[in-house]
Amino acid sequence: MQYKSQAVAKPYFIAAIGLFVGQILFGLIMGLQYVVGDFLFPAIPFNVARMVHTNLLIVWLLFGFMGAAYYMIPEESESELFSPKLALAMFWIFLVAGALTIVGYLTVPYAALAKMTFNDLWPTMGREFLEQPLITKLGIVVVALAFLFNISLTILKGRKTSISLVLLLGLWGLAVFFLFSFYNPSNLVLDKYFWWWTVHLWVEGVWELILGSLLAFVLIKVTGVDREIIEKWLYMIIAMTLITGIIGTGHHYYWIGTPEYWQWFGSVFSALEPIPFFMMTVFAFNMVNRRRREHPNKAATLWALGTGVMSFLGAGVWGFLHTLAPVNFYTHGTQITAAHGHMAFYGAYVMVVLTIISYAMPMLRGRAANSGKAQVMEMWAFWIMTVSIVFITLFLTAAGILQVWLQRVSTTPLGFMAAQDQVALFYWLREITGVLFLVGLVTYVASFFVGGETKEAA
Amino acid sequence: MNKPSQPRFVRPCTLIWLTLIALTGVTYSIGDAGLGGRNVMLLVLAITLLKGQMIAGFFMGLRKTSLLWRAIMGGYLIIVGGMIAAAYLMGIN
Amino acid sequence: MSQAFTKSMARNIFFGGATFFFLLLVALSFDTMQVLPKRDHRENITDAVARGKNVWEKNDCIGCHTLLGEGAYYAPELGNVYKRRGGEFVKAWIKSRPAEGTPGNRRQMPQFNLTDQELDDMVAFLKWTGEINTNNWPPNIEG
Amino acid sequence: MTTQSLTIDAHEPGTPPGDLAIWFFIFAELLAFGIFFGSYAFARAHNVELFNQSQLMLNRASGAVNALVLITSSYFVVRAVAAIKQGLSRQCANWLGAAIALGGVFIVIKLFEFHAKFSAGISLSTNTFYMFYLSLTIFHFMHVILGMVILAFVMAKARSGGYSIEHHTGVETGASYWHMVDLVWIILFPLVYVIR
Repeated sequence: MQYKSQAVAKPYFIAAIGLFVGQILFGLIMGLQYVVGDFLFPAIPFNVARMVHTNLLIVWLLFGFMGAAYYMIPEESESELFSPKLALAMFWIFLVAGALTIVGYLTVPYAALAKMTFNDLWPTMGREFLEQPLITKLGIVVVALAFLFNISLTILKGRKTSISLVLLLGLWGLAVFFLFSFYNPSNLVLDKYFWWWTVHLWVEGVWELILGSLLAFVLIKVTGVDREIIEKWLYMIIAMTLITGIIGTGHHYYWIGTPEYWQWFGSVFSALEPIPFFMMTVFAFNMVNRRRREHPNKAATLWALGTGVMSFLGAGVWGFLHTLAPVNFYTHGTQITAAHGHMAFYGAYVMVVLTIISYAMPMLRGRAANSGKAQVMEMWAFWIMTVSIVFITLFLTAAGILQVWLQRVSTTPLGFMAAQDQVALFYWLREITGVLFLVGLVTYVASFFVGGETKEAA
Repeated sequence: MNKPSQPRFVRPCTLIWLTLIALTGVTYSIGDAGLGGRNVMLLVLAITLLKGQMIAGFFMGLRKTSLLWRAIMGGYLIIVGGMIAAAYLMGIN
Repeated sequence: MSQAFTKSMARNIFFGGATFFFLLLVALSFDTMQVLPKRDHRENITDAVARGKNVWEKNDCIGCHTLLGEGAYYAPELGNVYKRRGGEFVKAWIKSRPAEGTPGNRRQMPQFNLTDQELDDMVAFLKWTGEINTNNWPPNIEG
Repeated sequence: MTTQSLTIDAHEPGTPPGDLAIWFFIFAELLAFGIFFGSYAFARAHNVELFNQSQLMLNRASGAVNALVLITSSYFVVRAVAAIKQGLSRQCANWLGAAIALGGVFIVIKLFEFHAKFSAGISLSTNTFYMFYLSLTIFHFMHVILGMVILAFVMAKARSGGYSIEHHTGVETGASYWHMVDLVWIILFPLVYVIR
C-alpha cells in the first residue's frame, strides 16, 4: 500500500464479502423453495427472498466497486484521496441504509413498507431489481454523488491515467443511468423500455468499463507488462463492448410491446456481444504469458484469468445461446435466462471484485501477498465456487430446455406448474450444487484467517 | 532533398476508379432494365464482389498485406456474397 | 518511432464508437416512441389500469411471476393470464390464498389482503397488459 | 539514413495502412453490416413478392449516383494519401476537402430520398422491406457522417502541416475508414436496389 488513504478500501471490501455471504444464503433459501414450496412460508415468501438475494448482490458489488476505486485511484493518481473521512462516512451511511432496507424487506410486508416510505407520492418500487424504497434510492444517489465527487477530485489533482479515466466514466455512467429508475410511468411498456436503460446499460454497458479498468489495473500490477500496452487493449475492449452492447439493448425489446424492428437490431448487435468478452479472455492470458515479473500473489492472477474465461462463457456464450429473436421467442422468461444470469454475474462482476480484493487485501493488511497456505486455500475456494457455478448453470440450462419443450414447443403444452414439477430433479441438483458453492465461499472467507509466513509489502 | 515522385499506386488506382464507375453503370442498367432471376442475380453479385475486392485490394491497400489480412477481407466478401446467393436461391424454391 | 497501433487511436475509437452507437440508440428510441401508441393502446389506460399497476408493484408480484416474460421464474406468466383464466378466476385466486399456506410442499402464494377495489384494478391492469402487441409472444396460452 | 528510417511511420510489413486499431473497428463494422446483409437476404427469401414489389418504389437512379459519388470520393482519398506520401500537405488537404464535399453530395441526395419516403408515410414499421431499407441506409448514412467528421479532422491537421512524408499514419487511418464506408455501399446498392 503506497498511500495511507487507500486504507478506506478495507471496510468496503469486508462489507462486500459479508453481504456476499448473505446473498448466497438467501439464494439457497430460494433454491429450496423451488422444490419444497412451503419452506419458511409464510415467514419469508419467495418474492421477499428473491428481493434480498438480488439486492444484496447489487449492493455488495457496488461496495466492491467503490472499495476498488478507493484503492486504485490514489495509486493511479499518485495522490492521497481527496477526503478519506468522506469516504468512511459514506461507507457507514451506505451500510446502514442497505441494512435497514433489507431488514425492512424481511420484517414488514412489502405493501406496508411501500406505504411507510411514501411510495404513493412517487411510485418507484416493485420493479425487478429496483425494489428499493424511494428513500433508499435517493440515498444511493447521495452516496454515489459523494463518492464520485471524492474520486473525481482526487483524479483532478493528480496523475490522469487511462485506467482511472475509464473507471471514472464507468462510475459516472452508473450514477447517470440509475436515474432512469426514478421514471415509472403508468404505461407498462414505457416503464419496461426505460427500466432497461438502467438495467441493461448498467450490466452490459458502463459496468463493463469498471470491470475492464479493474482487470487492467490488477494485470499491470501482477504481470509488470507495460502500461501503454494494457491501456491500449483496455480501450479496444471497452470500445467493442459499447459498440455491440448499446444497440444490444434491443435484445430486451423483442416481446414487451416495442416495434418489430428491434428483433433485427437486437439480434444483429447482441450476436456480436461475445466479441469483447472473447477479447478480454485473450487479453488476460496474453498479458499473463508476457509477464515481466513473478508476483508473489498467485491467487490474484488466478482470479484475473478466471474473470476472463468465465465472463466469456457466462456473458458471451450463454448470452448468445438465447439472444437471437427466433430462439428467444421460446426461451424468453424461462430458466435459460436464470442460467445465463447466474454465470454472467459470477463470471464478470463477482469474479472481478474478488480479483481486486484478492490483490488489494494483502496489501491493505501490510504484505505483498498472503502466505502460501492462505493462497492455496483461496485457490481451492476459487475452484469450488467456479465449478459450482458452472454446474448450477448447466442444471438450470437443462431445466430451461425441458421447460421450453414441455410448456411451449410440445403440441400438447403443459401448464406452468405442471412443467415445473417435471423438471424438479434439476432444481434439486442445482440446490445441492448451491450448497457446494456455499462451501467454496466459506473456504474463501476462511482463507483470510489462515496465517503463515508472509513477506512485508514493498 | 528532392521531392519523391508520385507513389506508384496512383496509376492503378485511377484505372480501378474508372473500372468501378463502369461496373456501377452495368449494375444500374441491369436494374433499370428490370432484369431478375438466378443468372442475373449471380452476375450482379459477381460484379459486386469484384468491386469489393478492388476497393479492398487497391484503395484500402490490402493487396500489399500479408495473407492473413487478405484472407479476412476475401473471406468476408465471399461469406456475405455466399449468404446473399444462398438466401436468393432459397427464395426461388 | 510512432507505433502502428496507438493508444490514442484506440481511445478515439472508444469515444467515437460509444457516441455513435448511443446516438443510434437515441434515434431508434425516438422512432419507437412514435410507434408505441399504436402498439400499447395507451388510450385504454384508465385510472383503474394505472391503479392496478400500482397494486401490482406494491405487492412485488414481479418477485415470483413474469410479466411479458420479465421477472422471476417461480410462478406463471401473467401477461396473458386474463386470456388464460379470465378476470373472475384471477380475483378468486388472489382472495382465496390461505395466510398460513396450502398443505403439501407446493409453491406458496401469500395472502395479500387486497380490497375489492384493488382486485378490480389489478384485473383491469392485467386485461390491458394482455392487449399489448407483443409480436405474438408468448408462443402459446400457457405463457 | 538509419536514424531517419527509425523515425518513419513504418508499421510492420504486411499490415494494412493506418493505425491497426482502426482495422479492428473496420472489421467490427463490416461484421455488423455483413450480418445485416445476410438478415436482409434471408428475410427476403421468406417474402420475395413483398421485397420485389417494394423495391420498385425505390429511387434506383439516386442509389446509383450515390455509388458513383462515394467511389469517386474514395478515389480522391487515395490521391490525398498519395499527396502526403510526397510531402504535399496542401494538396493532401485539398483532395480530402474534395472527398468531404462529395460526402456532402451523398448526404444531400440521400436526404431527398429519405424525405420522399417519409412524406409518403413510410417508416420502419411499414413492412419488413422498408424496415431493412431504412435501417441499412440510415445506419450507413450515419457512417458517412462519421467518416466525414474523421476526414475533416485529418484535413484540418493536414492543412496546418501536421503530417509529413515520414508521419502520416493519421491520413491512412482516416482513408481506410472512408474506403470501408464506400465498400459497404458497393454491396448495399445492388443488394437492396437491384437484385430481384
